[in-house]
Amino acid sequence: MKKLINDPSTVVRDMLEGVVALSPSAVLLADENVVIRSGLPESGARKVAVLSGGGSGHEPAHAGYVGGGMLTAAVAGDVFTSPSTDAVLAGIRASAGPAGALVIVKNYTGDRLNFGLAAELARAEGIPVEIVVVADDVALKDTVPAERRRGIAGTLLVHKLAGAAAEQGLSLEEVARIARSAAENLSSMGISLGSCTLPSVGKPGYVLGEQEIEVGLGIHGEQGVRRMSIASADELTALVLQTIEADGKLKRDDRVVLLVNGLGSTPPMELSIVARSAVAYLEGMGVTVERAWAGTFLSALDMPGFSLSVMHVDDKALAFVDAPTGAGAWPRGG
Amino acid sequence: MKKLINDPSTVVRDMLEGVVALSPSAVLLADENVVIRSGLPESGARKVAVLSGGGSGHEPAHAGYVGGGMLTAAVAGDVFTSPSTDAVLAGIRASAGPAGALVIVKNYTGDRLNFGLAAELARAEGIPVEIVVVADDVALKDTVPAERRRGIAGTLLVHKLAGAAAEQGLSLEEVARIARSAAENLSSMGISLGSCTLPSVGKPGYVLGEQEIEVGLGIHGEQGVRRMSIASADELTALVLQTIEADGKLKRDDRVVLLVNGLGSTPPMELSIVARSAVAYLEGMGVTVERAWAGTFLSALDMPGFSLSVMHVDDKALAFVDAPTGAGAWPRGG
Amino acid sequence: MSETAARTLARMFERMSEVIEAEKDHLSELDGAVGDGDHGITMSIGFKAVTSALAGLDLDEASLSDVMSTAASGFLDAVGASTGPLYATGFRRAARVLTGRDRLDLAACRDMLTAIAEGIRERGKAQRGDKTMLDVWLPAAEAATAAVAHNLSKQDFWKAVETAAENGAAATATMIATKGRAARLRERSLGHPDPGAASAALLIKTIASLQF
Amino acid sequence: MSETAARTLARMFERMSEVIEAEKDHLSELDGAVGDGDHGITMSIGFKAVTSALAGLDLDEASLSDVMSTAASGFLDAVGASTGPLYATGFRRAARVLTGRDRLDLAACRDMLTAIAEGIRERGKAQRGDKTMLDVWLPAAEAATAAVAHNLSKQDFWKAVETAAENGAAATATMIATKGRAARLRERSLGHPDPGAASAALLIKTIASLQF
Ligand SMILES: Nc1ncnc2c1ncn2[C@@H]1O[C@H](COP(=O)(O)OP(=O)(O)O)[C@@H](O)[C@H]1O
Ligand SMILES: Nc1ncnc2c1ncn2[C@@H]1O[C@H](COP(=O)(O)OP(=O)(O)O)[C@@H](O)[C@H]1O
Ligand SMILES: [Mg+2]
Ligand SMILES: [Mg+2]
Ligand SMILES: [Mg+2]
Ligand SMILES: [Mg+2]
Repeated sequence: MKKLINDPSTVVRDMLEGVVALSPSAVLLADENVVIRSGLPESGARKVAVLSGGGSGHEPAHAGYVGGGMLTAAVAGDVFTSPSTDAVLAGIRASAGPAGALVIVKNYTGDRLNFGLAAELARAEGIPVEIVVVADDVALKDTVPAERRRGIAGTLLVHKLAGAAAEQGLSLEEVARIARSAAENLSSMGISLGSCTLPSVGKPGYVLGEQEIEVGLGIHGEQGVRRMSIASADELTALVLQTIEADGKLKRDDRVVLLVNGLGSTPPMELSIVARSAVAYLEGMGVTVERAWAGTFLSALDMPGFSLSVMHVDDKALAFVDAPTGAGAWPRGG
Repeated sequence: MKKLINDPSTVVRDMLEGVVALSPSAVLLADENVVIRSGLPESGARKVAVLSGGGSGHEPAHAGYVGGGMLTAAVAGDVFTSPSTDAVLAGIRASAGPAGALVIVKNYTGDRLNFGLAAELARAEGIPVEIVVVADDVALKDTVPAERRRGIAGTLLVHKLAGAAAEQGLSLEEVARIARSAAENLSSMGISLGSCTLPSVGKPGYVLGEQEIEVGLGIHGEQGVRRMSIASADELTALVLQTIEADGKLKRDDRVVLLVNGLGSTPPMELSIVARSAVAYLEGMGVTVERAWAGTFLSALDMPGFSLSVMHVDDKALAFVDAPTGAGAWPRGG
Repeated sequence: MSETAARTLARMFERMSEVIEAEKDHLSELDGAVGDGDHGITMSIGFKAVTSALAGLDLDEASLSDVMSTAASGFLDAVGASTGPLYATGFRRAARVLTGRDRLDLAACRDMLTAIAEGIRERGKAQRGDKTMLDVWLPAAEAATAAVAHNLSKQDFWKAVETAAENGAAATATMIATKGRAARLRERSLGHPDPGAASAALLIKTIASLQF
Repeated sequence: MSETAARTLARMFERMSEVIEAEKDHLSELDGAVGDGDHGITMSIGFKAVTSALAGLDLDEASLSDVMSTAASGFLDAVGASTGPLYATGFRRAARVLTGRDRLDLAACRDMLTAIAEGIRERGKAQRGDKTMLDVWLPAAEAATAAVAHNLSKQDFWKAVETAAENGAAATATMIATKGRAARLRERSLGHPDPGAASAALLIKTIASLQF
């Protein structure tokens, strides 16, 4: 294993220290792996806090999205491991006031349980908390029921909408409604060209053949729906978008935003080529692509490959998408 | 070779089409691989145009830096091949008016010759053109004379300063002076954990051992100064910064900006860890890190590894660094 | 009397931690077949955290409920595996049901087992047959309820509870996982016992051996 | 007379293109040893571009200078290797020096060779001994100048030019590269001839064989 790290056991803390060293908009709690937006007003004057988090290894998620107009706090677990309830609770306490907190959770058991319990404990302390679970991965649509779909890269569109809504001073109820509606309007799916290597393990989780790719895998390297031979960017993009279409989530005259996400070691050249294919496919089927971004937004350590996320939008949602944010990892333009 | 592409022979055009499909701030010329800032005023009303470019494979450089306050145009050659004089000339013609153009060239023979001839032809057509050559790579400092150093990732800091100066409406002479001073205040050096694969070749240029890394290599995979065993992020960072120090370019009380650059397939987690090491090293030696960014800014296809760039700044230079830009790939915050 | 009961309960957690330590690798192995292979580690971390939290408690002054809620908070320090919030919630519910009580009689034990099972069910939203630790805690709690209703002796009470737990753990091998990580494997989980159920049976066996 | 000279010059470029085509792989091989292995390809693309640009020219109307400047523009269509702007600049200078002339006599040939060499020197900022194509063009131009000064016959003129070019190309094998990609290798380039010098010698040999 060749990785730019100091010690497998300190990667998460080292990484978070790096993130906040570079970001004027975020600070790191001394005793928990929790990154908080800097310069928050005192508790009583705070808007609704928007929190997210989960296992590490998905950088720039989630700490990179902390900043005005997006996340108020991000809670980081060990690599691919949910943060403890304590850490989540510390995050809620440090970022939320009487206006309450919205907690955005990707649909994994550990995350749901730890964020869920923390929310309950926070409520017992008098902090209003709402939870939104994101389950945007359509890959396993024929394999598992909808409520057991995984949460993947589209999650950060939910962060953006919720963060923008909170920044406007809306109530917790309203912010939660907007986040839930974003999560419902969201579909994602990934394709990997190889596995990823956990720092503490030192070798890849699985090995794909010279020409083999895995379709529909999860962001921790979980099994996808099938393996196949590498195909052109146009073909792979069509495969993903057709799956979303078949799930009933994409049709002529839809208005969408598109996220082309690199899984960790995909070069920008390839992401731009995929983006071109995806935009062309969508426009070809009569869908209006209102905004589109390509980059590494939610990774799976050093996995090569990409995911596409498509979210339906109306003018109101677009305004939240376009609202300014100080989060370092949110892309420009679109 | 597993790459997300359609055809090795169309990667550059496909990539550029993707870039402009996603960027409201840039358009692609129909008959040349030249990306131009959109919405330019008619020729007579234009500020000084700032152009750059070179071989492709360095994405998001250079097309990603086209936008208000940074590049007016980017000229893309084939992968790792200088663009033709014709293409550069087309870029100058399309972007510059009587106020003239500043052309920023990385120090490679092909680039110097093609951009240089294009500049001469443009001048013959009445367009004032100045050229700035960036040679920021200190890796070969003991091997080649200073004027033969290569241009690498620090180049985009020169883009930023020149672009910001041009946006202020400064004269060509002034913009060129600012860019030259930025180039002189700039030092960079890279370390790779592996080689890169040209789409048209299909296999890596060289193969490093399981634990082997190459110190000081170029962004086309050119030889570095030596191979060594992988070491910790702290150690590798120190190695790079010590080389810059030994070159006389870094000392107590200096004020610098820092660019932590991924070479193409380096995951964000690792870049943040390197950034933490670099900031700590610089601050430890009494250098003030005024701004710092980590990301994939100028890549070498799918090479794993990083480079550090350090540029000395004063308040005026910092103001140019902080000036707003519409370029999609310029990072937020810092 | 209160002193003794609180000490007894604290000793129960110490013994649990020892048993988990001894079976750590085996539990991780079971999790390797259907999950991510860390169940032994997460349980070990969790129960170590519990015992060290309890070490900070003045057991001469503490109530049964105090011990239980300290154990619950301790478990929350565990790395963020599924088991952390599940057991923490179970222990919290147990602390609630033990409030005001100072004797670990069979009725209290029944209520404690039931509270743990209910807490886990509530937190994890699993049902019986979902191939989780619930397939051990639920039947164990039901056996305890039936044993008290039939006025069984202490020995028979614990025998019934332990047997229910062991049967429940064994039965998970014939179930298809629908909760937790193993759920992604579905049919592939058939034939393998659930690691969380296995550790739950170990915990209950430990309680039974103390014959409160 | 102008017609014939322009046609002759256009034929020279055609022959050059043919020769480069035949030696393409060999040139790329030479470049593989010291550079990036594409010199055969870039020269081939360049001269194909020249001949196709010339095909669009009305040779009955065109001047010598027209042919040269069309060749120069054609070369600029070549992929962006070092050779593109070097030869384009050389041909532009030649076009300038041929302006107003309609005969390819030895003086014109001397001026043409000198202009090409000067253009390459000016553009590339290389010096003699830097292990580049200049180590062929410069001695060839000097030989032409001396030959005219000594009033040599047409045959001896071209013999002298060709020999100077061949010696220059051979000598690059003993030089250490300081310009272009090979410069990064420094000592490692010793013993290998320079590809750009080799192709330059081929081009000059082709001109010589036409015996203008
Ligand atoms: N929703 C749930 N309800 C009850 N128990 C569950 C649930 N999800 C998972 N479990 C239990 O958790 C066990 C796995 O625990 P562990 O390996 O420690 O955590 P993780 O799955 O996060 O790695 C499973 O074997 C199962 O018994
Ligand atoms: N500065 C220069 N001046 C003159 N000739 C040069 C210069 N740099 C390179 N060359 C010539 O160019 C040749 C390489 O050309 P080519 O392989 O086509 O381009 P590239 O080096 O861009 O791949 C070298 O062998 C050398 O003769
Ligand atoms: Mg597990
Ligand atoms: Mg786990
Ligand atoms: Mg070459
Ligand atoms: Mg080349």
